[in-house]
This record gives sequence, structure tokens and C-alpha cells, in this order.
Amino acid sequence: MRKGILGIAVVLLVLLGGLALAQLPGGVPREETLIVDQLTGRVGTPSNFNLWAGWRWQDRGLQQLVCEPLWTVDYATGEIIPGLAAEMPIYSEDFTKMTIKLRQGVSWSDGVPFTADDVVYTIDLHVKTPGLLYHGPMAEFVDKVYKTDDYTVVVELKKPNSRFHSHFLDRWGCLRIMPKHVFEKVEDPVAFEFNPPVGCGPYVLKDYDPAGFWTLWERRGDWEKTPTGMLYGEPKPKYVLFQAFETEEAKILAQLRHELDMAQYAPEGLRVVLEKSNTARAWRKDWPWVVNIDPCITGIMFNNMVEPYNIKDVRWALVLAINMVEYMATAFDFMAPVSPIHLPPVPAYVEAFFNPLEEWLKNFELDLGNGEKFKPYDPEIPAKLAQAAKERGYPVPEDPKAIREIFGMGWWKYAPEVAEKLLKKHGFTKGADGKWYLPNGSPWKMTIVTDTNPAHHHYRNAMAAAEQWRKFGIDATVNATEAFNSLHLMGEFEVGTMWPAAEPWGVGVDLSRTFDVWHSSLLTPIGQAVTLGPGGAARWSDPRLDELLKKMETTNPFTEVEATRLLGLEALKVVVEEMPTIPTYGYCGAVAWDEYYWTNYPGAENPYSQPYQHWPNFKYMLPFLKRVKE
Amino acid sequence: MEALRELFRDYRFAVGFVIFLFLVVLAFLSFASPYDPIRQLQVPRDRPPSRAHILGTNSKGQDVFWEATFAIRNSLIIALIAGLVSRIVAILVGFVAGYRGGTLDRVLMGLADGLLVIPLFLILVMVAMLLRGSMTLVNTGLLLAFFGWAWDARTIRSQILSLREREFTKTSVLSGNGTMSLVIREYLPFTTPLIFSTLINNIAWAIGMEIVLAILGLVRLEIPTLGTTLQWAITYQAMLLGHWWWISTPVVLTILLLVALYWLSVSVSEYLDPRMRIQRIGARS
Amino acid sequence: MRFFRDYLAPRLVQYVLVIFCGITAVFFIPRLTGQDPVLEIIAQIQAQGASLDPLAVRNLMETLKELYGLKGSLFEQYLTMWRRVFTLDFGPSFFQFPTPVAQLLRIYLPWTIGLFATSTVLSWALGNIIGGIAGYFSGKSWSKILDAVIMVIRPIPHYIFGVVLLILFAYVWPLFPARGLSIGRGMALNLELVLAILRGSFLPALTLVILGGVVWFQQMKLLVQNVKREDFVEYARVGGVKERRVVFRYVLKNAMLPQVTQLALALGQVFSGVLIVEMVFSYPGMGLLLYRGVTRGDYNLVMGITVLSILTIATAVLLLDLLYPLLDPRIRHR
Amino acid sequence: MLPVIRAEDLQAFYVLETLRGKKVVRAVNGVSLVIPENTVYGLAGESGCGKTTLLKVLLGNLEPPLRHFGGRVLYRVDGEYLDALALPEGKRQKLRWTYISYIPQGSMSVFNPVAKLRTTFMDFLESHVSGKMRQELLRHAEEHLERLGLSPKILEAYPHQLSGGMRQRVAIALATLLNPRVILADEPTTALDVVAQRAVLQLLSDIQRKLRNTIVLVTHDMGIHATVTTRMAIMYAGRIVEEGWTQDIFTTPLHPYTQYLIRSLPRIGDKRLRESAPGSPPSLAQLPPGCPFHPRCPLAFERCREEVPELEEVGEQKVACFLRRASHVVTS
Repeated sequence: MRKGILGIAVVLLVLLGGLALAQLPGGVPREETLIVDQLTGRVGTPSNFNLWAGWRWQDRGLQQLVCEPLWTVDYATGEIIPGLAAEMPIYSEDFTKMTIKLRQGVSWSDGVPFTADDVVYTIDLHVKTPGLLYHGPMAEFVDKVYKTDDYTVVVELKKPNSRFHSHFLDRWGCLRIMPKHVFEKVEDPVAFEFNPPVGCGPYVLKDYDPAGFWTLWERRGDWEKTPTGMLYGEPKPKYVLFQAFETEEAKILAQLRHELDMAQYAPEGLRVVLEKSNTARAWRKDWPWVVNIDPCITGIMFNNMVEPYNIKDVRWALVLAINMVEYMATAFDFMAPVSPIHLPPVPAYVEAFFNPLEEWLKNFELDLGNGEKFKPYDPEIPAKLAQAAKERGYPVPEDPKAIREIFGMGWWKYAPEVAEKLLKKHGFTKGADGKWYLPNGSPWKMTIVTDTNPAHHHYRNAMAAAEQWRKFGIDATVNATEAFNSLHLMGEFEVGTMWPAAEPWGVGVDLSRTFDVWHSSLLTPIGQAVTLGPGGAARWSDPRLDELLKKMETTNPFTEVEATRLLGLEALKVVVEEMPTIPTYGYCGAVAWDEYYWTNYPGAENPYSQPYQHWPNFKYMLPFLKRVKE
Repeated sequence: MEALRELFRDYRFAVGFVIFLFLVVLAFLSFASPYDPIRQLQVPRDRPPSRAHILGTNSKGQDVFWEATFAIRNSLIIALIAGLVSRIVAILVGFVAGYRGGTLDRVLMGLADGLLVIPLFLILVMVAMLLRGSMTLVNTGLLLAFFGWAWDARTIRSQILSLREREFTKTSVLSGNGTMSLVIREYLPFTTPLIFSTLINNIAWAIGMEIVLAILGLVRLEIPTLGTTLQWAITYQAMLLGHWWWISTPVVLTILLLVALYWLSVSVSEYLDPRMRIQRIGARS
Repeated sequence: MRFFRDYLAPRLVQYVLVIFCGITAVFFIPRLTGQDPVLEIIAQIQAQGASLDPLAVRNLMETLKELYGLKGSLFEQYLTMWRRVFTLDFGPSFFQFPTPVAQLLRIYLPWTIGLFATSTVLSWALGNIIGGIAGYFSGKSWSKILDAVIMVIRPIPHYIFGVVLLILFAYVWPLFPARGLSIGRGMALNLELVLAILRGSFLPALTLVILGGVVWFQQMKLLVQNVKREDFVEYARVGGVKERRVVFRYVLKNAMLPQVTQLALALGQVFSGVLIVEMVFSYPGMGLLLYRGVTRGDYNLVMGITVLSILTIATAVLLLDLLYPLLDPRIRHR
Repeated sequence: MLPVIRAEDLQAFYVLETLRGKKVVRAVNGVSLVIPENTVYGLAGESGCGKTTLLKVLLGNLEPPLRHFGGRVLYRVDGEYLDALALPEGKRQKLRWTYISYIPQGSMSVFNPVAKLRTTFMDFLESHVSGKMRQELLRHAEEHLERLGLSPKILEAYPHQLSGGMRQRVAIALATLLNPRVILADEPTTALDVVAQRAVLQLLSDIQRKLRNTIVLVTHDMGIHATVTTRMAIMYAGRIVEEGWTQDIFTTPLHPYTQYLIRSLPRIGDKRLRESAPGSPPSLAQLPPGCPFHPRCPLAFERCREEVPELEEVGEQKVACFLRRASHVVTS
């Protein structure tokens, strides 16, 4: 009988093995298909593509391949790319009117031409329909919207707004234009499934998994009638397959077997792929491999409404208690650039903000009491990090410029003795056991709230910070919880690792998006949800910042670029002085590309586009890809 | 003492005991560890086994051997709490339900079935999430104990039910022996092997469950246990990066521990089984 | 009639009670987690980059609460929940909004039932038969070797076992896809589809069958070693009854009886192994859905899955309880 | 009077292998017996003296840890003596139930609890009778039960549905299904109440009378021996210490141990406390030197502690005691 079972097993294996060459969904040919990793995981709403009504896993290809926004920001340069718009928005002098010029010759994927009617319809519908995501800002600001001709739309505003265009500026979502001819036939635009989706982008839906593991897209025959086609030419892959993986291992194995072309990993996963595959590459061809031109900054957030974190000196003491070299070793194995300010040190920002600020940073002083001063900035941190990374066995370049590119511009000194002074100034005491006690005499216990995914930067920051502060003498523990977001928004935390500051519009010089959240009018008491996350969760404000924000509101970011930049610079100084959140290092994506079927990815040596497959700009990368075997 | 000597004559007991003792010694070694189990970057990272670090070092900069001593200690603590506490409940419920029968039996078994029929694991996950911040060793053990008794209570009860049907119960009851003496003198010897094997199974289950919870990230990951050690090795891709010394340590320790327990249980239950003992000791019939 | 009163009726009462208590517990536990699903959704929208102004957020929160059935007091929500249970309409999933939970269940349930039922039945049958035979011939060397191998396999965590299988059979010897199943929308029911399903399900099923089977094997082996020493077995053997008959009709049949009860109860333990295996192999099952639901505080989804599981498992246990007398005459003819 | 079974200097020990060497339990230690045809032959002795093991050896059922160390067991089949322990297993299996059968101790549980009795009967029949249809075999079983005064309807019952006494009688019926020449019955009445005991003993006697075969009746209850058996042997510490006609043994017990056993019987009108031998039988793993009974024997003397007495004939009886040598006088 056992023989029988064995026999059946063998037959089954052979049968299955015979069909081993894994077929792609829909039987599309592998060499014409680009297979990419679905960053946000399995799609929860596989049959629903209506991204105007809620979160629809838009990175399944929807925002990359189907939707063309009016404008997209290239976050690596800060440059704004007009898509459906023909040029930048034109504001009236008092910022109460915005005019949009539209691109001509574009058509929807079902052949209907794209015109100003679509834009007017979209804005109108949003003003009228509360269930849509962008109903709020549209209803608040739009007074009237009309077209002056088929390719010009005018939006008249109820009150001045110099950043109204940002609602249509795509970075990870914006108000995209709806196909009027589809939606006007629909009774309830919120419940509408929008399946199949109709867009101005270069691809159309071919098939998808009802369980949400994958979505397959096919290039439009008339791709030249899309902004992507007009701007950059024919997207090369005939098909694009978005595939979700539940575990890192499965993703790695798929890429090693050339069943996956573009993927994002934790740094360890990236190392495996690079070690085991001859055809895989990362954004940089050499160490540290990862994409460090991301516009997001990671770090630590204090709840500024909770004692003792409402005290500036305490926040600063905690900064000085961090040994950044050890911190980076624990957090990201030296692979990310550190940042002393609330922006990531990407090239555009180095030029616009880091270099101009460097002198100020070097001279910046903390008041330790008794007239004692301390200059906390340490420009040597990158060199120290480079040394440590070299000792770890990584091939670190010698060139100081390259070192600053990889490790950042500088960070804050490791000065526990100064931290001690700052704390003692406020009545903190240090016991004989080396543990810190609060002014009221009880031991200093700290819970750092963080996300549950150990591969995420939030988690890594929390672990590294807890480690440093434990060493300093604080009883710090990490609480990784699913309620991470809720706790932050409701203010029910003391220290957390939410983004320390919101990312600007890509890396444009306009920092309004970063600082808006800290306007005093938005300050929310504990127990009530903050409405502007994530930075708002810090529950902090400053009159100086309010002043600067007011000025920003009346500055046109397109025509008054320098003034906009200078306002940002001043705001950065205020935030550094007060340190309501601690910036640590710039977000890094550990991207791996397989060059078995496709090549000419936008790597560090040729950064013609941003490198992620989950950002909307992905469509602008596709025309540049090349088939390896023609 | 005679019993132990008898047991040691069984090679499975002897080997199982030696392995178990070895693991307990390892657990105790943790008290002599030169490293803090929670701190990172204490030693060079990712080094294969060498004289300085006999099981190598991991990607967090910890010595794998010394971490393992903490892991085995903590896992044993969790499993023992879970196993012993749930055994007490299971024995009480099983005996009372099985012997008394009637309404009490129905109520108790209804309770046990209720616990079993709800997808236990789901509730466990939900409660673990609720308690994650306070999932210390004791709490994890108690949580597992809370979910671990129902099954075995049912098993023990059915054994008692079948014992109740046997002649000696009737004889004993007719001859006016008290309930306690019946339970202790007649039932306990018959159920002890079962209780032991359920204990071992439960410990195995608790250790396995702890690993599952750790892999899902539902315990405090900085406390080293077999599960969290494994979870960190998985997170850092130890398997695919070829850090075999790191990932195989918790796996091998788990296997050793469970094999040792299995052998002990089989051997002990054979020893305690009166029928088996007759065969083993001879013709005292 | 007595059979009904003494055996059937208590079990039916118990069945109803178990369902009631189980569902009530599942209603309350997630509400203690301090997670607010509405806030989680909003945070998600914010984190994904939509820019919402305060007023919009407030409006959105109200709308979401309405939709999710989170309005009103806890007691009102509890009543709503029971109405939903009876209509099997659990409203929309929170994090997969606006997909109705019922629709998600329709998509995922067949996969899990397919994988879980097959692997449970197979592991139970194989584990018990092989374990029974090995227990009967426990003196033979093949039995000892098998026992040793299984002893070592049993403690291996599902995750490790699954990943090792994946490495072996999806990479080193690429028989199976690492990507998991790829069943499209409009795939017709034909041989190709069946093969695709088989290929996608083979490794997960194998993991579950092996790791589940070894447990049954060990239990059965111990049971058989006890039953083997029962008088009636020894007597039959001494009396010259053919060995095959002794093994199957005397030993296995008697040792299987407790295992039937165990099977009924094992059904309740589904999720741990299945969940991990579904994760490792990207298998579109309920375990996966459930875990995501739990981690996102998706009450409706968790509710739907749990209610369904409780109903299914309680019914399965009841059925097995009702079938049991057919197998065991001692219960049937009291 | 021809023997059906002859045992010659049988030695069978339990050998327990442990890490620290072997442990030997001398359960059957040099037993010679002649069991004649057409009798009820009794075997008496306290618990733990090797009676059950002796039956196992007589049945040829030696499984580890029980091992054969010497001596022979001879069956007289068709006028020829066969060495039962030297026979191949298959041959031995064939003789079971047709030549020799066995009612084990605790035979209450000899039936498969999840099968109807009919199935169990058929299992035994089909294993021994070839070339007959199921229907014929079933009829045979029914007829057999009827002959023994039991209703054939019980074949449709499950074991747990029968009373203890009834189950025991069915067990006897099962053992005698194929008219064996010898039936070894190990404590068949121990767990039964007095009424059921009488019914079972009655059945055994009836069978013996009808089939004219031999029943070896093992029990520690001397009362049963007195009423049922014709010849008997007394066993102590793996040896036969006395053997003879039952009547003789009860009137003139020769061995001090036999005397104790008989004195322990309750007698009507006897108000004295029943006496039994002080102490308990020795461990079979650590036998005392000399006569194994000497530690409990009030009459023991020097020689008893050094030499083991052989079983010798004293008149019609046989006894293993130095006191009963021809030179000694019977004093009791």
C-alpha cells in the first residue's frame, strides 16, 4: 500500500514537473512582460478600481499605468512634470484664481478624447459629492469651475490659496481627472467599481486575481495618444504584471528564478538577491546599493503634550544621548544617510538647504544653564560612519564627497555628559545604578510605540533608539503594535517612530507641506485625532513657525522660488532649535532589479527617472527600458 | 528512587534525560553569560563559529551561543508555566466531569468544547495583540495555559469514563471505598501515563505556539526565546544569506528539546502503565 | 427516545451554547484592542499621500463609522452584530473597503476548505494508518527508524519547513512556482486550471500533511501500543487469527475511536498551521485574510470569518458526535 | 491413563535487558508434569508463583521477554508425541483451538469491544477451518452454543451487552469451538459473583463430560479445586511442590505449603480466624537458596536452607519436601 502512495506521489510530481515552466496569468509571453512587486501587498479590493472613493491599492498599477494626473512631481529633482496639463498652473495675483492649460490630442483608453469637460466635471463632482476623498478641499476652496475653451480650465477660489494646484500634483496620490463619459452614466460615483478602469495612461487592464495577488496590464495600441507616449515615447513592455508576495523569502526566490523583475526588500533581502543572482542589480551598482534619493525622512517623534517630552532641553538631551555611529549600525547597517534636519539629504536638498544651513548648524548653540553653551553639531559623523562601515567589511569609497553622499552631511554629537547637564537643569537625577530618575523621583520609564513590521524603518528606528537610551540609563522598551497609527493620531503615546516630518512635494524647494501640520490652529488635545498626519501627531507648535507659514501662504511657489526657499530655510532653523521630533536618517529603498529580461533601469549612474515601481512616475520609466534579448 | 533506577534502565529515558539535562544546563548557563541578552552590537556581526564564539555571531551583533542559553531558558519557563498550569485545570476538570457526570459534566465539557470550537488560534492572536506590550514570559505562559487545557481535559475525561465502566470501579464502589481513594488509588495510576503524555504534548504545543506567535511578531521580540531567536534569524534572512549557525540553532534546540521530552514521556508512560509493568517486571500475577 | 434524551439533546443544547458564547467572545475581544479602525483607515490614507483637510477628515470619520456599523453604544453594536450573523451579511470589510465581507468569504473560503479539508483528512488518515501499523510492529527496525525520523520532523516549525520546501522545490529543483497560485478572473474549468490549482496547492498541502500527519502518527502509535496489549488482541493472536485481521479489525479499529473524537476537536485548531503555510506559499486562503483582518482591526471581516468558522467547526463536531455511535457500539447500545 | 500433555523439566524465564545487564525472573523453574486425558486437572498456588506463565509455556506462547531455557512440552497428537516448543510457528498455530485452547485470565475482556460476538467467532473459525463457507461456519458456531446450553442469539450482541458471567461462558464456548483435547483455563471464575461462578464451573464440567477432554483449571481458590478437579498440582515459586489425586491431597496434604492452603479454606461452622502462611511468596527474581518455601515454613531445618528438594513420589502423591522422605513420619 505504501508503494501505491509512493507511486501516486511520483506520478503527480512528474505530471506537475512537466508543466514546471511556470505560466504567466493569461498565458502572456514572459519576455514581453515586466513583472514587478506590489509594494503594499495583496490587493484587498481586487475588483474595485475607483480610487476617488477610497484606498484601492492604487500601486497595483492603477496610479502608475492607468491614471495620468495633471502634474507629477519627480521627487529626485523636485521638478514638476506636466501630464494632462500642458504647463504649470497660472495663479492670479491674489491667489483666488487658477488657470490650467491642458495637453491636446490625448484620448481615454476607450477612444474618447480627453478635454476640459473632464476636468470641469471632476472638480464639480467633488464639490458636490461628500463621499469622495477630495470632497473636503474642493468644497472648501472651489467657488466656480469652468472652461474657457476645450483645453483651458479656470478654477475660481472662495479664498486665496497659493498651493491649490498641490491637490492635483501627484506624488502618492492626488485628485486625478475622471473620465466624464464613464462617470456621468453612474448613479453613485462612490459605490461605482470602475471596472475595467478607463484612463489616459498607456496601459489597460488585462486580467487580475480575484484574491488580489496579482494584476496584469496590457499596453494600449494607441499609446501615442497618452501624455507618457507624447513625452517619452513607447513604453517598452507589452505587459506589466504586479505581483504581491506574503513573505520576503518567496519574493527573493521568485526574483532568483527570474519570475520577478523589480522588487523592494529589507536590506538583508537585497543582499541575498545580489549575492545569489548574476543578473540582479541594485540602484547603485556598489555598496550601499540602496536608493538614497527618497524624499522621506525617518526618525523619532515625541508627544510634546506629555511630560517630560514637552521640555525642549529633555528632547535635546535625548538627541545628545544617541551615539549615531552605533545607532546606524543597529538601524540600517550604515546603508542610509543621516540627517540633522527634518529633510533627507538628497542632492537637490543638499544644494537648496543643507549647504546654506551648514554654517548656521556649526554655530548653533544649546544653553546648558549657568551661562554654559554647547555646540552640538558634528560634521565628522559621516567620516566616523565610513570608518565603522569599513571595519565591518564594506567597500567604502575614500573620496570625502562620496562619503557625504552615502552617509549624509553630519549629525549631532554623542555627548552624554552634556545631556546630563541639560537634564539636571530640570531636576532630573541620576542614581548610583546609572539609571535616570524623573524630577518627581520616580524612575524614568519610556515606551517607544512602533509599527509591527521588523523590516520597516519605523521598527528599526525604535529598536536603535531604545538601545541607545537604555545604555544612557533610561528604562526604554519598545511596544510594536497594530494600533501604532491610532495611538499616534489620538496622542496616546509618549515616544514613537512615526515619520518625524512630512515629506515636501517631492524635493521641491516648497516646504509648506512639511510644516503645515505644525500650525497652531491644528493643535489637537490628547484623546482627539489629529487631522493632519503624520507630523501633527507630535502636537507641537511655535509662534515663529506660524508667522513663517503665513508668509508662505502668500508666496507663489512657481514665480517666487527663491523667497519660498528662504522661508523654508528659516522654518527649518526653528524646528531644529525646538527639536519636536528627531530626524535620524533619510528613507532608503532597497530596490533590486533583475536584468535577465529587461535592462536600462534608472540606476544611480543614469538616474533618468525615479527608480520605484510603486510611484506614479513609474510610467515615465517604462519607455526607457530595454529588452535584453531582442 | 527504585522507580528512577528502573526508568534509567530504559535507554530512551536515559538518553532523553541526558538531552534534557543538557538543555537545562544550557539554560542555567545563561546566568553566567558575559553578554546582556537584549543589547546589540556587543560582538562583531555575522561571524561563523570560532573559538571565541562557539556558535558564531548574528547580524544583531550578539553571540549566538549565549543568546541561545537565554532562549532555551525563557522558552522552558513559558512552556513549563503553560504545561503545569493547564495540567492542573485539565486534571481537575477531566476527573470531575468524568467521574461525576451529569449536569456538571455537561457544563464543564460545554466550556471546554466552547474553547475548542472557537478557532483558538484566532482568539490567541487577538489576545496576544491586545497584550503584546505586556507579553512577558509569565504572561505568555499563562495565556497559553488558558488555551491549552480544554483538549486534554476532554481526553482525560473520556479515559475516566472508560475506567468507570470497568469492573474494578463497580467492585470498589460496591465495597464501599470512598471517592477520593478510588480516584487516587485506581484512576490516577491508569491516567498518569495519559496525563504525562498530554503534558509532553502540551509542552510541545506551547513551544510550537510560542514560535508561531513570535513569527507573527506577537510577543516581545527583544526577549530571546526559541521563537524570537528564530524570528530574528528569519527577518535577517539568515537562511538565504547562509548564516546557518544562526538559524539552525533555535531549530536544532527545538528539535532536541521536543525529542527529549517525547522519549521521556514514552518511557515514563510505559513504566507507569500497570499492564506494561507486568510484562517488564515479570510474572507477578 | 432515551438515546435522544441522553445523547442527542445535550449535544444539541451544547451546540447552540457554544455558538452563542463563541460569537459573543469574538465580538468583544477585538473591541478591547484599543485600535480604532476608522483612524487606521484615515492614517492609511494620509500615509499614502492624500492630502485631507481637517473638515474632510471629520466628515470622512462620520461616514466611515456609519458604514462600519460602529455607531451607537456597545450594546446596540452587539445587537447589530447578531442581526448580521443571522443574515450572514457582515457589512463591508474595513480595510478592504468597500468590498462586502460576504464576497470576500465567497472568494477565499473554497480555497481554504479545499486545502484544509484535503490536508486534514489526508494527514489524519495517513498518520493514523501508518502510525497504527508502526505501533503494532513497534519492535521492527523499520518502525523504529520511521519513529525516529518523525520524532525529528515534528518539532520543525511550519515556517521553516515551508520555506525549506519552497527553496528545494521552487528554486533548487523548480517544480513549483514561488509566486503561488495564478488563477485569473475568467479562467474556464479545464485541465489546465486543475493543474494550476494542483501545482499551487501541492507544497502547502504537503507541508500541512507532513507536519499534521506526524502528530497523528505519534498519538496513534502510543494508542496502538496500549491497545495491542489488551486481552482481546493477545487472545486473538494466540488463537491464531490472521495477523492482518488482528492489525486492522482489532487494533486499528479500537485505537481509531479516540482519534475520531480528536479529529473533531483538531478542526478548531486550524488556523495556526494553515495561516503560516498560506503566508509562506502566498496561498489565497482564509487564514491569510483573517490575519490581515486582525492586524488591521477589521472587525467586520474578523467577525465574518470567525462566525463562519465557529458555525462550521461546531457543526462538524456535532456531526462527528452524532456519527460516533455508529462507530462505537458501546455508545450506541447502552 | 494416557497423558495429553507432558512437561519435562521445563524452564522458562523472563529476561529483562537493562542498561546495567540482565535481570532474570525465574517464573517456571524446572517443572515436570503429566496431565492425563479426560480429567479436570487443577493447578493451585498463590498469586505470583508462576501459574500463568506455566500455562503460556504449555500453550507454546513464548514471546519476549519470556524465554525458554530448557525442558520440553509434549503434546500427544494422533498417538504421537510432538515437542510443542520445537514446532514451527505455523504448525503450532494449527494445533491451537483444535488440539489445545486457552481461556486467559481476565477473560471478561477477550472479545473485541467494537465487534459483534459473531464477528469474533467467525474470526477464530475462519482462521482454523478451511474450505467451508461462512454460512456453514456460522451454523457450526450456533450449534456449538446450543450444545452448551447458550442461546445462539447472543452472537448478535456486543460484548458489553452481556453480564460478566454470561461473557465468561461465551468465552468458554469460544475456546471450545473446535473441540480441543485440552483447555487451559486461567482463573476463569475470579471476578464473578457466587451464582455466576457456579454456572461457569457447571459449564466447564459439562463440557468436560461431553467432550471427554482435559481441562487444566488454574485457580488460587482451593475450594474450587476440591469440588471440581480430579487431579491437581500445587505450585510455589516456579516449581511444583505437590501433585496427586485431589482427594488425596485434601485428606493428606504432604507439603507444609499445601497444608497452609487447605487450612486457609473457610469451613462451615468454623469460627476461628482463617490461617494463611505468614509472609508472601518470594520474588522470582531473587529466590532464596535451598527450598524456596523455607523462609515461611515453620518446620524448616538446616537442610532446607541449603538444598532444593526434588519432587519425589510418596505413595500415590508426589511431593518436594525433605520432611516427607520415606524416613520421616507424617505429622500434621
